[in-house]
Amino acid sequence: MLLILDIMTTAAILFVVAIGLLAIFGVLKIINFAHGAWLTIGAYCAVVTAQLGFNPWLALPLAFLVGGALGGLAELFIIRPLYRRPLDAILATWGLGIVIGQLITLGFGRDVQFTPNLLSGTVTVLGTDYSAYRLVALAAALVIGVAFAATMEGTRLGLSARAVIMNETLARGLGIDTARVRLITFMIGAGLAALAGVLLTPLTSVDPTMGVGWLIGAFMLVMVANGSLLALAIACLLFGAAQVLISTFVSPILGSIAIAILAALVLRVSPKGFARA
Amino acid sequence: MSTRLLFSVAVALAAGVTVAAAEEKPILIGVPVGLSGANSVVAPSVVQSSELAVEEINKAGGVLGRKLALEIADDGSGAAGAQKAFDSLIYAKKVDVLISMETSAARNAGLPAITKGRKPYVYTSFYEGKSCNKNMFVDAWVPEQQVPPVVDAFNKHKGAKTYFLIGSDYAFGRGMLSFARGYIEKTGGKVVGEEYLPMDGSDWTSIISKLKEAKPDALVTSTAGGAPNVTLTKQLRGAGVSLPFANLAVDEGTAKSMGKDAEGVYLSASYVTGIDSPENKAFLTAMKAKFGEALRTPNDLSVPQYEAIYLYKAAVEKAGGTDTAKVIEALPGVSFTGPRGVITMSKQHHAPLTMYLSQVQADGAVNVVGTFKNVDPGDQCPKLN
Amino acid sequence: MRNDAPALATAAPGRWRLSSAAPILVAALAAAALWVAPSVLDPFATNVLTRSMIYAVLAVTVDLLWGFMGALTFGQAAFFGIGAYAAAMLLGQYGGAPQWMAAALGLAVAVPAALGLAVGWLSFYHRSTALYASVVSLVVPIVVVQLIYSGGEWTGSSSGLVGFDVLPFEIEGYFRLAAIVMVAVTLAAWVFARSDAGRALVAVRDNDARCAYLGLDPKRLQVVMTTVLAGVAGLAGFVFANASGVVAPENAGFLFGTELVIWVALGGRGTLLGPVLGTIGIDYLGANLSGDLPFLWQLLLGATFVAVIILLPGGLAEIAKRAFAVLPSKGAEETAPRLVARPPKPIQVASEHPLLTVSGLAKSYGSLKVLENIDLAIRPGELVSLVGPNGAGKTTLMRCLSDGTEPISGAITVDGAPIAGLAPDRIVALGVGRKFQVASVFESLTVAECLLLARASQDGLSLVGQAGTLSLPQAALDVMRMTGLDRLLGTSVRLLSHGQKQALELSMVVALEPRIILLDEPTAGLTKAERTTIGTVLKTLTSDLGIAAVLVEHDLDFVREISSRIVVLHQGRLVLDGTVDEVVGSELVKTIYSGGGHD
Amino acid sequence: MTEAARRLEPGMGGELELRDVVSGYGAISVVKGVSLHVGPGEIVALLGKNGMGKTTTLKTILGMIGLRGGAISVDSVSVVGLAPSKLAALGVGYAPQEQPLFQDMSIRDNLRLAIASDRQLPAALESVFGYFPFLKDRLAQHAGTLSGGEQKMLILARALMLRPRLLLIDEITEGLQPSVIDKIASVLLNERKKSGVTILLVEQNLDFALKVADRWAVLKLGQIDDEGPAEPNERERVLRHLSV
Repeated sequence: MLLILDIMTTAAILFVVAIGLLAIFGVLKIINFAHGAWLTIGAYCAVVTAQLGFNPWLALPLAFLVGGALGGLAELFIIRPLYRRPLDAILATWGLGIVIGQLITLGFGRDVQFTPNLLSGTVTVLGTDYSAYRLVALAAALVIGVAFAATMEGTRLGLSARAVIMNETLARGLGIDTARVRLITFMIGAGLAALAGVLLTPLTSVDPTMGVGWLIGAFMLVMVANGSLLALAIACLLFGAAQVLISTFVSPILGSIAIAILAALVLRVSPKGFARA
Repeated sequence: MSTRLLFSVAVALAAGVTVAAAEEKPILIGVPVGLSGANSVVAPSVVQSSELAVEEINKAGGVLGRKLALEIADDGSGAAGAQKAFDSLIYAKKVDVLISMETSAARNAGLPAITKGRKPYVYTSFYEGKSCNKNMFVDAWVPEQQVPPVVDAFNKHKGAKTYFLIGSDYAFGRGMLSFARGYIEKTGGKVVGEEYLPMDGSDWTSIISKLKEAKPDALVTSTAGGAPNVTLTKQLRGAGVSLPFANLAVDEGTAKSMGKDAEGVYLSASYVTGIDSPENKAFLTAMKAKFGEALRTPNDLSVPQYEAIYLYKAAVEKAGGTDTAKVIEALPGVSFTGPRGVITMSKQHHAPLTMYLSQVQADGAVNVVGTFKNVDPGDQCPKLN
Repeated sequence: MRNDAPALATAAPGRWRLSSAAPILVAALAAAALWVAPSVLDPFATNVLTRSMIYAVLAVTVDLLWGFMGALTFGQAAFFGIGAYAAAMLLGQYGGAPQWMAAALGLAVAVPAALGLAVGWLSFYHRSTALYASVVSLVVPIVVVQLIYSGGEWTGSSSGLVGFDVLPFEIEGYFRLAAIVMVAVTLAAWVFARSDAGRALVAVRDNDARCAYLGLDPKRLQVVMTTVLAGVAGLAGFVFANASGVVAPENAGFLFGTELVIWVALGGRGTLLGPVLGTIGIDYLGANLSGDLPFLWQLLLGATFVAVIILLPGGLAEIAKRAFAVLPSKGAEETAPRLVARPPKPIQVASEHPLLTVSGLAKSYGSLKVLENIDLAIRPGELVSLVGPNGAGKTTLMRCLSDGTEPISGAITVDGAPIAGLAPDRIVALGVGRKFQVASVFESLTVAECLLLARASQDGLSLVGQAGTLSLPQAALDVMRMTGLDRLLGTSVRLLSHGQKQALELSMVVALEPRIILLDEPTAGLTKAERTTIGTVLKTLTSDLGIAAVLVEHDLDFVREISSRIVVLHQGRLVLDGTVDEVVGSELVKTIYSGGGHD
Repeated sequence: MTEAARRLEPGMGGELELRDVVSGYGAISVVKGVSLHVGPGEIVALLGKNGMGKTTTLKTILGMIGLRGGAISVDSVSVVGLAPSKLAALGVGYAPQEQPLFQDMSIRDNLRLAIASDRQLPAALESVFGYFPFLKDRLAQHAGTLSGGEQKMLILARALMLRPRLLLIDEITEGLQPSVIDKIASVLLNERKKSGVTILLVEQNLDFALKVADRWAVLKLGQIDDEGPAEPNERERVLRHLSV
């Protein structure tokens, strides 16, 4: 039971962390290597919320807004000139991540920051004591996933975004303002990354480089998902399970690099990853 | 931007020149330290205690009539940065001695430079032990000094028979826990699990689940400082783990910043702020007076740094100058009574120390619960005497 | 052209020798300067520059892989680290006696090269993407660093290894060693990049499909480069381990890998000297500044990097290029080889034995059937035109004929050999040349270089030099003469007109000496005169040399004029196959073209 | 269907004017000086063989390919430099030829994409159901599941959703059965009668073009090679430009 809970919650956390990257990659075909920096920005929103004495849960909307706004600036000035140079976009966003990390360091210092717990303690699930917050993370993943899917399927923005994903030329020909769709998608993706940063605070330390460790895993998952939300969910479950199982039964060290290795192998066999259907 | 860059270059070059003009050249102490990277959290406190030591010594007339001066260089907390920092200090700044708290990787990266550059080096960070170089002395603890107080206390007061060990997969983490395993087994206990996560890993889920399934009497951890310490403690608390829990790698300041999550954690150190001695009180007062609001809490890394500067002063005075060979010869024989008590680096370039077992309280205070006098560092460098 | 040739031949050698000597001259000067440098420099600068020069070797390898070959890599750090660790572990174990030092050197090159081979094989395969190679290059350092951490006493874990025996040099000696290695590697890279084989790297980056359709195996080239450059990185690691006396996990890490990329990008990718100078400059500046301004330095570097990527993709070398035009750029004809005709292959006799057969071919994309039940046989000397309205499946048929990995049903044989499962380069080897609809050439190369590559599958490429002569089949020479390309040998393809590019591609395909030539709309967008030329060439090729040609064409005047046979496709089926007269007079064709003809 | 909604406002005839238009891709100019006038409510067929610049001309009008020379105006207003999204807002509808549908989207979503706001959706859907009733029951179905002919009708329906004043249609009849072609012809003629829409029709199907259009023009090597009124006796003359 413990194992199943571990797998489910690990997958959920991976999903929460990766979805912002997926949103951007799916529509813009750009890999945002500053994703880790946006996770960090989100976490520092939690720090600021705490410093201002607000309810810690308020950090969630704050991070989404701040992350989105900064994402908008990044899209306008850094991403937009690079749509035709996707490999360069990886590099430019990596550089942007360095800059953001240093700015946070200059602003807040290098120290690990204190954030209040969103929720502490354990609950009993089918006879197993389990971290309450990890279950919250599971719920958060479901809520974010459903909300994202609903946005994509139900709203005009989602419709336009799907049109851009499937066939940008046609979308443009039909009068969709694709530049605007890209901008808004990037803002949403960045906002989701910042949101994930807040959700991570009860689990990790908050410091200027906290995001980098999550970047590669998220990147690999998104590559395997190839822009599809459903495929991302599957990838998170499968790779999350692999990570937990290998960590439990073989070695946590091997488990921690399992996602990267498995993703590389999956992509070798099937370049579209899990997004076959 | 380019003008700013040029400006920075000019500043850097100028800094190298300014020292030249003093009437009697000061004795230069090089402090390579992790201003950026993993150690950057603790580095400012190390710099502060160095500044205090130099100020005090200079006020009291310096060393053999000469003033002391510091040269701080960022080692990036890693090997590549340390190489640059050591080169810069030894060859560009021409320091007389290096005294620093650093990561093991940075220390190792610096060793070839101090050998080639023929400088004395006092390493002031606790570490996993057994690093030997004829130019290097250590005034901080090694596993042989730090682990026994914890295990003995758990044995005696908590009746702990089974232990679970968790660490980061790096030299310090592995070194501490492998010594701990040996000591636990030697004293009749049993290790029921020993797990490691990569240094930059942040997901302890599986390890914590294994811990819960193993149901040990006590938990001993030794992670990398900073982030891994915090993530592990947060996740342990999140999972409701409330065993006797000793953290071999946490300093007082980090424990405090973790807030409620750190409550009840045991730590074993050669320095805690709560040491009740006139030297410590004087030290803390002087630090507060000098740095006021900007004061970083003194800790088990910054205090050895402070004392090391005094030890170097004593060695120079004994040697009658800063000549490297003579200073190295003098260093094992000198001692200094500082906040941690009497410090002498007399045992194979290492120092017997008084160790304090303490526990984090609900309000973040760290209370001493046990004192262990003159703990011997054991055989660290049998070839050096 | 025969008149121009002597002029070319006499004019070229003088300038040419000078320009090919340039790298050696620069290298000799650099080596001499660096040999003297340690006696002038203070020990700090000497030490820092020693490491910078070792890093510069890595920058050269990154530049070859990324700047020239187009594969963005973060993995060179891993190979460097492995080389350094291999040397350090061996020297730590056995000491620094000469035989062990030699063994350490061998190991430091061989182990990374072996891993490089594996990584290359994983990264580059038929239809692999550039992004996938980058993904793998990210995974490699992560895995390697993890192995180092887990290596316990073997690798020293996080603390790295220190105290192993090293070469008995003083710091000046290491400086000179690093300098020699750097100059040698840079020189080798420079010579290689300018050599004919080096141009193949650029060709792979520009257009790897065209490489495959020239019978070259671009993936193998990429794997070989990955392997060799992993070995070079390992060599740099060996020097590093000796010069610094310590190796640490971060030397192998992903972050170091990104740093290398940053240096190369700032210096100017694809220029070799740019990355070398960029690396030395930035690393040296960093050593001076980062100690005092750790965060500000990172901030400046990061911001500069972002700005350079966006605004100045060519890096600082581009500024230098624009301002002084100092970096060697090839002027027209400066390095163009002399054209010579090669003896013709024996003429294929027009026979009844078909060269190309298609039987029962069908292909569909999902539920959409693009081709159905196609039967076709083509004999030597035939010039068959494939016509039909849009969407009839003509281009798809061409693709099926030239790429055996296309999923199809039915069978295709070339000279009796089934092509199922064969990648394009293997089919080229069977004697099939393909010209694409949109001229598929190498934009970054010159006309002569494109043609050299077209001959490479048969004549090979020089690894060090540039061929002085370009020996082409007479037919290819004819195409070039008729289109005026023979006077543009040294011209960059980028500067050619649309029609010239089409002619160049045709020349390249003809230069392959194929037995069957597939042409997809060779006259699209050409002027009347150009089309007449192409028509003449095609007629000559088929009637005089016995080559079979299959032509997709919309210009029906042109088709009428040159074809020996016309095949009409409509909605994926072959509806008519006959002589020009039969097809032109057919009512069915008129119906098809006026919009009818449905079942 | 609401007749009132379809009535044109005065002066919005959808008149299209191309003067010496040059455009192309990369180094190549495909359209090399095309001048063409389509009057308000007129239907003009642009004919020609493959690669002669027909589709490029349409894409240039839509702003999807940059104009290199000349002028383009709709109702005497220059549309040069306008993003495609602005053109749609001006009432220019487009039925593309290559990859014309979002195959993995529902029919409803395909139709939705043609209009800017979902508020107009019910009315716009009603109006196209009038022409293509089969769409009504299959709104939730993926476009990719439709037959070739149905897909073409969906493309046209989508272009009509906008209630355009100018409609650009690219080879709508390609690969269709005669019955479907007839259906499309009648829809176009009907729509013109009702709303006075102006249509530029790129075609290879001569019979269809002559049936629907008022005038024809043949494009050859990026230039207008020949033009004339769309009358049955012109058939042989045009066919010479198009066939073997």
